[in-house]
Amino acid sequence: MPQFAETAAEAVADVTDGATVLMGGFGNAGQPMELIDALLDSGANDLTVVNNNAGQGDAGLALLIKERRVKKIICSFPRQSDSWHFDAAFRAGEVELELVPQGNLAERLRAAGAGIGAFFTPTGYGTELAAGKETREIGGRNYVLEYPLGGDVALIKAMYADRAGNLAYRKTARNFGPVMAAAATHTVVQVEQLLPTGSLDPEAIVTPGLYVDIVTVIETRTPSAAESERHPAVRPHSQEEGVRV
Amino acid sequence: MPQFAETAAEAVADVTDGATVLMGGFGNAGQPMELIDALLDSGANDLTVVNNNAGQGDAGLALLIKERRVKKIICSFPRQSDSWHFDAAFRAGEVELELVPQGNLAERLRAAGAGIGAFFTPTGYGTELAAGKETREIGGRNYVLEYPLGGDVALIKAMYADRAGNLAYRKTARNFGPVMAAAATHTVVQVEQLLPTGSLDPEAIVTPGLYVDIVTVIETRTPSAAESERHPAVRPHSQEEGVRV
Amino acid sequence: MSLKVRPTAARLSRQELAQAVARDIASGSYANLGIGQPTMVADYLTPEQNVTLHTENGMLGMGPKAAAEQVDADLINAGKVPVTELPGASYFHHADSFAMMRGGHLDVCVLGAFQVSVTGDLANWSTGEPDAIPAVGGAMDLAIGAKEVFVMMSLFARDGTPKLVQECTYPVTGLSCVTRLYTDYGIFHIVDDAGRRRPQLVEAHGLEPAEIQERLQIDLVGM
Amino acid sequence: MSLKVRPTAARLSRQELAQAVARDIASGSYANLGIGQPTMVADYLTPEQNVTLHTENGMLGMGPKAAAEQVDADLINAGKVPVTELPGASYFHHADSFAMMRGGHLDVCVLGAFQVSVTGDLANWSTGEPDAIPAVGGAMDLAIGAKEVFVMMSLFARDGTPKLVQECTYPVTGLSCVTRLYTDYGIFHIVDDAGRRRPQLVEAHGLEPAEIQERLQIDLVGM
Repeated sequence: MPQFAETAAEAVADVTDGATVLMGGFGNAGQPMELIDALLDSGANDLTVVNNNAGQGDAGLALLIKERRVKKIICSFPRQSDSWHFDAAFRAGEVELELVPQGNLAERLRAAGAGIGAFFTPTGYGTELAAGKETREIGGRNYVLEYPLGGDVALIKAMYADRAGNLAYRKTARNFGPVMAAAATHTVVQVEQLLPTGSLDPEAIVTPGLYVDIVTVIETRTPSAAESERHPAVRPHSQEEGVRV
Repeated sequence: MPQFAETAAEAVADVTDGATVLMGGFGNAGQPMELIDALLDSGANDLTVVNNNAGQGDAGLALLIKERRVKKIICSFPRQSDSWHFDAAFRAGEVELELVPQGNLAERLRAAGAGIGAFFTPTGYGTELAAGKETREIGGRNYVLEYPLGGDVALIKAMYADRAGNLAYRKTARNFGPVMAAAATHTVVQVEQLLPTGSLDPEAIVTPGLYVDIVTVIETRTPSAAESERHPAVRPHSQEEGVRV
Repeated sequence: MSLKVRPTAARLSRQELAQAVARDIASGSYANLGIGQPTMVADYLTPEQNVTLHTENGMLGMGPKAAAEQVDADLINAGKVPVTELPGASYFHHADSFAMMRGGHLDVCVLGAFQVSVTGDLANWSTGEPDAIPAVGGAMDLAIGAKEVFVMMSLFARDGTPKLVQECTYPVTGLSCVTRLYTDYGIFHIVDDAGRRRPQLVEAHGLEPAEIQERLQIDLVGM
Repeated sequence: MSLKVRPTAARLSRQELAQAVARDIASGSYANLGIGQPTMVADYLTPEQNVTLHTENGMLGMGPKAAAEQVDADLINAGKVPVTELPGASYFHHADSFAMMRGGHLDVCVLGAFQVSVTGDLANWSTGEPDAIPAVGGAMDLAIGAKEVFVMMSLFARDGTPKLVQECTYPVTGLSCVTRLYTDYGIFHIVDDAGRRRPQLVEAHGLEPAEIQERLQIDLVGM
């Protein structure tokens, strides 16, 4: 059963120095910006961060890197037009990079959540990113052995949670949320709206509550945008009763 | 893009002798009974069947086995109080059995659909069902290497399809449907109702249409039961326009 | 560590055993109750415990068995019995359901057994008879698929031979997986004893601890 | 097999190249258009082709780029550009999205490239410069993740060196994965030629086939 935090600061208070932190989001979609900001404020240090990118602009993960709080980043696409804080830290040798093809990143997270010990993937075979890795030919195709990628903590963003911790996402903001929630020992979620248990339809829940440890409500959309929309996971009439923590 | 078959017979007409057929369902929930009956009528022979069980009573898969049309069955739980046709065929040495723990069965199907070459699973380690299989200790835990299980054809059942082949299921009838749809070269689905494209909500679709090759409509629920129910995947008012093939 | 275990007067009935298991499931747990005797545990869980039940055929938040007028062919448990849905439930497919178990996300799984070994090996899927038709279902996944694996069984077979044994003679379902064993004559925790897993008797019913140890012919921790 | 390829007068513009690729995507296909030049292909797909677009960040049925008033921060493509949703669309998470690719369920994937080898090796993720910050994204997954992999690129680099090469000198993205190569001067299919993959020129633009072969310094099938 999840706990409910009043603030983002409270939600990330248990992240310790040295933790491996899985951060959801692809671009800004699904990025738990307020939780990452709270992590910055928390002072947690020596972090290993797993994200698709390595921070953009002067916000969120980019600031964690700027402050040299990230010792290692595991991602698929660090280089962006506005990834200057990562670029500087990397060139200075002050952050370690593990570059992983995006689909292998997603599958390694999935394996961690699903209790798979390792898996053979065709992605990356014969490339620099598979250098030194175990390979095998199976059924005439070549594969690379990849290992699970779990985290101590996941920081993710969803659209709705109910009191049982069940989550529903919105459009392409779903991205890494469901696999990271399952891959982390401790999953912290920021949601736009918290609803009573029973408000989310069991057929349309994407992340069941057993993967969720802490929920905090942070409205980032205008209330009218959130409320005018019919999301299939929300049962009719349950939204008016939406509670705020 | 899926094709639409007028009848179950037409839907399974392409199943050839010697095919590996993935059959959805757990107990009667999600079992594509009418497609299996049509397969019986089709005369297809020397089949390898993947299902959770090995037929029950005097219907569906049990009759295929009774008629000795199944040369091999890959399943987790063949022995049931009413699996007499399998029991007889097995004791007579007329059907081969590959017994797979249920979670390994699901994961092997998933691996086939996801392009994974093989995976290490803890399930079954140290047991008779892992005898002769490759094992490995990873991170202090023991695992067995298991291979993907794909099919030439999947026969599954869903609640709704739209014209783009997107599927939504109902309650625990979802079970093996989504993984089998992805694991087969050719996926045949029987649905209760076919709706215009756009009627199923993109957030609540479980099997995207690219996994579906043939759809046929077979009503097995009373229309009132199907229509009185609000399923979150069906957008409001789209059901009245429901088309029948 | 030595524990003074005082026996109750009589061995536990099947109902009392289910009650004892239910009592030991921590509040707020996610649990899977296996087919057969473990299913009875649900009857003794209190609403205050707020336990969420998983069924491996694709559901969390399973409710009680369906009454006649509630029966829905699309809503069954792993034993293929019609059940109900509680608020907060969710549905998912088989691969996701077993990923949830294999990934260690369930707090506890309760299973029946033919035999349990002193190190927590479990034998519950096959009696190994040569002419029997084998069937395993989800037994091997359940055995390794929870943070805690509780087993319920009678401590002795009908012929009086112990079912808590030095080494399983029936085909095993999983190795070193059982964490607690609930039996009519006593409750055992399989604990780490100087680097080796061994059973500790924590409750005795109808027999003195010394009698239990003598009849079992195995070493119990602290005795 | 020998093909008479008659060249057109001028090499193809970027628009004409996108049009040629669009024309060759079979009706009813599921396709992924990579970031950059391949994105332009969408502009030339006709409604009659009924092509469904996949974006690896979790969507099938992606529509055109969002107009200003349609922009939704939660609805973007793999290039992080706001897009729209078409009827019949569906959303899924990253592991499901890449499973869809890796599992070979997409009919075609269109990618840009630095180099393609005669056997269809693809180099498009890194120039191998020692001080460059590496980034791969979904390139390696896309390279191996469709039944057909179409590559769009100029046939020659700015300095005139061929980009269809005997062996890639840039770091590879995937081996033997390219099935067709669309360039300004010609379109090539990588075909099986007596057990060995080799390019076959199927269209020439602005250069005679013999000139193309000479400038490339590689063997083309049937020439």
